[in-house]
Amino acid sequence: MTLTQHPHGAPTESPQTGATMRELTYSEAVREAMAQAMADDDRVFVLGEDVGVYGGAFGVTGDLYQRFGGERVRDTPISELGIVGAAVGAAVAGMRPIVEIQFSDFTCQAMDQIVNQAAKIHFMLGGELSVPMVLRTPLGSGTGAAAQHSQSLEAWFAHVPGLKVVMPATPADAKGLLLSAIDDPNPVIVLEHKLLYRQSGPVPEAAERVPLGQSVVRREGADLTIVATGVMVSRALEAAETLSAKGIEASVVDPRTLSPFDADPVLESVAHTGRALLIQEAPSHVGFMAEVSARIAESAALYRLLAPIRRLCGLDVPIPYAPALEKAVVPQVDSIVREAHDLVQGS
Amino acid sequence: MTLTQHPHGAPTESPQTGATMRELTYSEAVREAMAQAMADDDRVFVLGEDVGVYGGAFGVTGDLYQRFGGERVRDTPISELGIVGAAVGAAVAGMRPIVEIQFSDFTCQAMDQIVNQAAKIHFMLGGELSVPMVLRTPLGSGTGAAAQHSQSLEAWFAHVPGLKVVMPATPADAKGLLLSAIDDPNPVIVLEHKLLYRQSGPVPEAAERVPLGQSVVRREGADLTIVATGVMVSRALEAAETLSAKGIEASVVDPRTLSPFDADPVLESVAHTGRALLIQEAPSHVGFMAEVSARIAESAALYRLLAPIRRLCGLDVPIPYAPALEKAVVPQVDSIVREAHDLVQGS
Amino acid sequence: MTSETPPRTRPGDDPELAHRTLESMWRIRRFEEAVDDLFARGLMHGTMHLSIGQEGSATGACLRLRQDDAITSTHRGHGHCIAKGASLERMMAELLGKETGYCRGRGGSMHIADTATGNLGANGIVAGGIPIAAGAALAYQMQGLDRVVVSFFGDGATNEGAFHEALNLAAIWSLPVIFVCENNKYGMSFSTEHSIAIAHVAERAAAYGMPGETVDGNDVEAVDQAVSAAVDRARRGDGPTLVEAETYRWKGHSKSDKNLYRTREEIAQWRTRDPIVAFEEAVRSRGTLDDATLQGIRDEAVATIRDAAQAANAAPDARADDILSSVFAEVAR
Amino acid sequence: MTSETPPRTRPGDDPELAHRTLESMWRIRRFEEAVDDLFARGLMHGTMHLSIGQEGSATGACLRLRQDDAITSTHRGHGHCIAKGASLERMMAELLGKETGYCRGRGGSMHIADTATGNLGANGIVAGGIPIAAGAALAYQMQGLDRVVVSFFGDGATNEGAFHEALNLAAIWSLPVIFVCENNKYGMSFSTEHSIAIAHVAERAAAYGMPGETVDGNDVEAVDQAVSAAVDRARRGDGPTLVEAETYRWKGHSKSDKNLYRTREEIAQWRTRDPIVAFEEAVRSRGTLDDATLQGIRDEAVATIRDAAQAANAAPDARADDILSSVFAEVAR
Ligand SMILES: Cc1ncc(C[n+]2csc(CCOP(=O)(O)OP(=O)(O)O)c2C)c(N)n1
Ligand SMILES: Cc1ncc(C[n+]2csc(CCOP(=O)(O)OP(=O)(O)O)c2C)c(N)n1
Ligand SMILES: [Mg+2]
Ligand SMILES: [Mg+2]
Repeated sequence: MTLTQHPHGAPTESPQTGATMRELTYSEAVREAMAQAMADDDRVFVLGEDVGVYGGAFGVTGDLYQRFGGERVRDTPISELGIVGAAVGAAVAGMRPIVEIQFSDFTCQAMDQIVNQAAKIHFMLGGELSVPMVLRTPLGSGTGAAAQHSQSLEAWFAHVPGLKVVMPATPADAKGLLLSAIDDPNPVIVLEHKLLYRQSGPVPEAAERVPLGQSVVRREGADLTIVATGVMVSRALEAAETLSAKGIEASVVDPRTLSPFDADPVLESVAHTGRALLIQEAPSHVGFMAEVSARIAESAALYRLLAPIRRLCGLDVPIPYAPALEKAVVPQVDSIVREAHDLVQGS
Repeated sequence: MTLTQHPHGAPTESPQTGATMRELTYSEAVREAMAQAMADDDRVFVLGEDVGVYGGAFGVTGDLYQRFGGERVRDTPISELGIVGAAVGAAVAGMRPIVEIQFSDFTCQAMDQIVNQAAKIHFMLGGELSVPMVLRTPLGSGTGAAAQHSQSLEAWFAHVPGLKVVMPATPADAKGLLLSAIDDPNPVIVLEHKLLYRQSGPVPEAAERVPLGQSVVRREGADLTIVATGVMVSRALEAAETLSAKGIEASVVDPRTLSPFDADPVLESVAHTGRALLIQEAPSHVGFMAEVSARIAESAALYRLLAPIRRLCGLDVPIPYAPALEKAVVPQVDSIVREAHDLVQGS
Repeated sequence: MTSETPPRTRPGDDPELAHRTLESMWRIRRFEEAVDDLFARGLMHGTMHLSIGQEGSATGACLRLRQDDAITSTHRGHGHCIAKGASLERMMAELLGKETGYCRGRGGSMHIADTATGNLGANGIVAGGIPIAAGAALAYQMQGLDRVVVSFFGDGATNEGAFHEALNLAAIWSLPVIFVCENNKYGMSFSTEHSIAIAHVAERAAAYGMPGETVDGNDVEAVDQAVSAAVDRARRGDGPTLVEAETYRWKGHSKSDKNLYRTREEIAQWRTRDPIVAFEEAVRSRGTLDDATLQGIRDEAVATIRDAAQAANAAPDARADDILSSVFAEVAR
Repeated sequence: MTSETPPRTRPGDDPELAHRTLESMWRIRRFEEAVDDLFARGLMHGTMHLSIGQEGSATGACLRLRQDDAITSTHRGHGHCIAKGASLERMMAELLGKETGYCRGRGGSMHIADTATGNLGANGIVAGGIPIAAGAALAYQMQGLDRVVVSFFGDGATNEGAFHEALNLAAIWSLPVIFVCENNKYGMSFSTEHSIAIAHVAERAAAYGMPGETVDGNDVEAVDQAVSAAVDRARRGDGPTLVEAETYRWKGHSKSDKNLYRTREEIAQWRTRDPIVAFEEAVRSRGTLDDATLQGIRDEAVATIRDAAQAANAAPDARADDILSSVFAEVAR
């Protein structure tokens, strides 16, 4: 089967370099990436609200304050626009800031500095300056924090030329993609899903980079191609096992980087399976999966489709508070199984 | 042909009600809508930077200040977040504010109040309050104002549940859609293209509403379906005439409202022509036309496609300053003609 | 600055006012304790921000507001909500995700609004309610009403651009709004000693040409005097005021707080400045209310909260069936 | 506030300084006139924001900065750019959309930066450069350098949240940054009499616990004294300062301005307070420079601008072929 030869086919869970792996949680992996980058490079520092002694709203910065001090793990006032602006200024002046925004919903406060400044400075100034900064922020629902603390805004960032956007789905990618983001001379938005922070998985001890702009095939199956991002990747893989028991084999592709987006693994898989199920937590309308669908529909894979492309996304509603409602508005393992089943049986 | 029977088929340029029409420019039409709404309803008022004696950055509010006074045509400090927040507060307290933001790029400053407050209040508060406000703002390139004054961010707003989003392409729609937006008990984002402000067309004298959520077929042709928004509608129609001379007949569909989006006219037209060319000024990646493509690809129209769906969008770059560069990065009439020609000949 | 109006009867000197003041403070205290307990027992989900220790500022600021005056509140909003007169049962029902809750289970703790009592809503966004308060005040001014708006926010919120832009708008349009900053010394873990380079948040009023005053937020009478004077000014059309009420939250910022950024001693010291105990002592020593009455108020608070919690618990869970139709208000016209 | 350092030689007392000061002001004046003319003749596209009348604040603030000190500028940034020493030819080339322009024709008037002279960029976003200036100052502080940053912005910009958040950050971290507000009385059409409820923008410094000073922006020596004192403080590690330079723009806000919001008289009155004429008179009366030298400086400015415009005109137009590869900086590592 062609997919196994595909460069993207190599599962990232196993180390390219044979380096030692340990089980770490997703947030430990993020913290380790920041620690190794700070140890390697004096220009790297972290700033954000309560990233210091508090250890971060989700505990991600943890003990970095004790290890690197308050200068390099810098608590800030509640001033998202000012914080991101300060990071932009520090970046153009030679530093490598990593900004943490407590909830991705609050990037709304900082949009001017992210979109009108950071994303455009290199281009707009004819290359005179560049903005090597990283903005890390948790997204998604599932914590009962309601509409202002649960959004998934990845589609916005991916739509902005000049920003690179990653959405790590595993602890290993959380570390490897963040290290690449810190190396990158451009602004990179790293979107971490809250529900992943406590998930664990094998993570290389060494500071191994996972290159930006490479999708990965997490599972191979001949009956349909599932494309999923963030927390939906693990839900899709879980659903794939259930489907397998029913005799349906799904490929699962994780884009990992939303911009620049590596569409080839998706197109090759869909050309092979003839069926595409696109899954995101964000509301369906004008979300990232619309782009994935459009890439398929403008490619030769279109001719291999055995059924219309399906999207299984969040409902077009704000995230509600009550647990049952909150679950009901975003894809869950069982709804993925149902949708995949319909797609395969229905065609 | 089925399309002529389609309710959306009726061209809005001719008055539904036989009311008197006059030639007005797009900005005169917008102003007339605001004037008629303010005359009808004391709750309606306008606020924004330089909307008063200056008449608005693009002259759209014009003489409203002289006609309605500084209370109801209210100049504000340069405080986009505060202005939109004040509009949200005024709306929940019984007024019908119309906010003008000088350039849609500056909605970045106000995103929190637009997205985390206005869009979510009605839902989040269980219907306890609602936010009947209108936010008018010009978008697009073509004026040599460079990257921070030329963006087209409609995809962001359309992705946000709780916002209604319109993009009027003609003077008549500029008036009719704005009147509907002012009537609406929900926040409505009205995106006006700068290059349209000086275009004229027939506009009903009466305060005729154009309903939100209805796409319109602006031209009918059997060979391909062009879907275009904003300034691209007139470019598409111009291109269609050139194509017609070459024996290629294009249908042109204008969504008008991006959210809620009325996809049926698009799907029916594509089912009929078998070819879809989707045109927007905004960068291609994760833009609104990706959604249009996805709607086609998940519908039965997919089976009628004679060729892959094509998107002709802005390049994924910030808008440059130099005239030649600025033109080169967004679709122009000739590139539309070329693309349509390839699409039809190539299949 | 000092208020232009003669000091009015102190709440502690008037039996009826004293009764209402204590009732409000005890209900807030007991409500928050009940919520704390429900979370500890895993019966409530999401997060919570308790205002135990801050009952004086919420109660003092709302004490003499008219029902048709409005407030905007914060993530730490239970106290404001109760002080303005909201239904404890509907509040509790909301926190429990019930259909009978203020938001029908859609909003939870950070999004309770109550039009009946003029509460324009709590807010999950720090400083998010401040421009909204200015806008509501603008509406009342344009409508020719003499209603005022009280906007609550914390010390941390004063570092947001929204605070700056909203206060400036209120000042240049002399809007009938009172900005009440509950300075509890911390924005989450970040102390005001580090987050601002001035001694008092109230000094920021000068940047907008509006009066600013700092009062002891744990002295409910001081809060009442300052806010009431500001309300009079606002109603007269003399514009906004910034009132800073210095107080302290006894509990962590939210359930995830380990209190690493402050000392046990500091917390213990502030607990000795309990706004409720202080006011009870004042009314007792002044002979305004006797022990029996005080005990009665305490008992009533316990019973009311218990009943509210029971009734809320018995209510049906929030319904998901109409969730898609809940996003937009229906088009009338 | 007054500066802690003894007043330094006035630029008008020292021939070399006086020469540089006048050269800078005349070059700004002539450059802006040339741009105005190119627009009028339809040879330039986009929009423009001229700083004619404001040469004193740009020149006075940059006069004694080191080349490795940085500035952030605004939409009205030609003067800042020239005062900091940028190439007039590359500036003009940029405005004409040439490949040899500072931004290779990608940015135009509102986006010129020049790393060689420490100009971190003009900005099309009002107040957009202020947090960036704070961040650059943070970088220098962390790098242990004694470089300072001067951030230019207008009166209208002080009503943006970005101003508030950036000044607060600079204050709490005592960053080496000088905030220079060029108060030209209007934000586009909106007068400071309406946009702020205080007499002087400099009063806003108090909200951050930083020194604030208002000076006559058309007195280049006064601007120099105030900014130089602030620079010394910043270099010493004593933190930021807000300097307000009161000035006036003779021309409309941009090419679309009909000047409906101000009177001919007001404009005429301010034209009598020409910062260049005033400084020329000072140096002449003090005998620092003679008429011949003054005339020489004027002639040189005319010639330099003419030559810059001619050279720029002759340069090739900006290239579109590599536009897609211009979005991202190349990944080194
Ligand atoms: C815009 C924004 N930034 C950050 C947060 C996260 N957050 C919630 S409460 C809080 C602290 C607020 O401090 P303060 O304003 O003093 O209110 P307090 O919690 O002390 O009552 C923070 C940082 C938020 N909800 N909104
Ligand atoms: C965030 C933002 N809002 C509005 C504008 C439009 N605009 C450009 S310049 C200007 C006036 C700025 O006034 P001021 O800060 O006093 O500077 P000046 O033009 O007087 O030099 C406005 C409103 C903008 N560019 N950016
Ligand atoms: Mg606080
Ligand atoms: Mg100005």
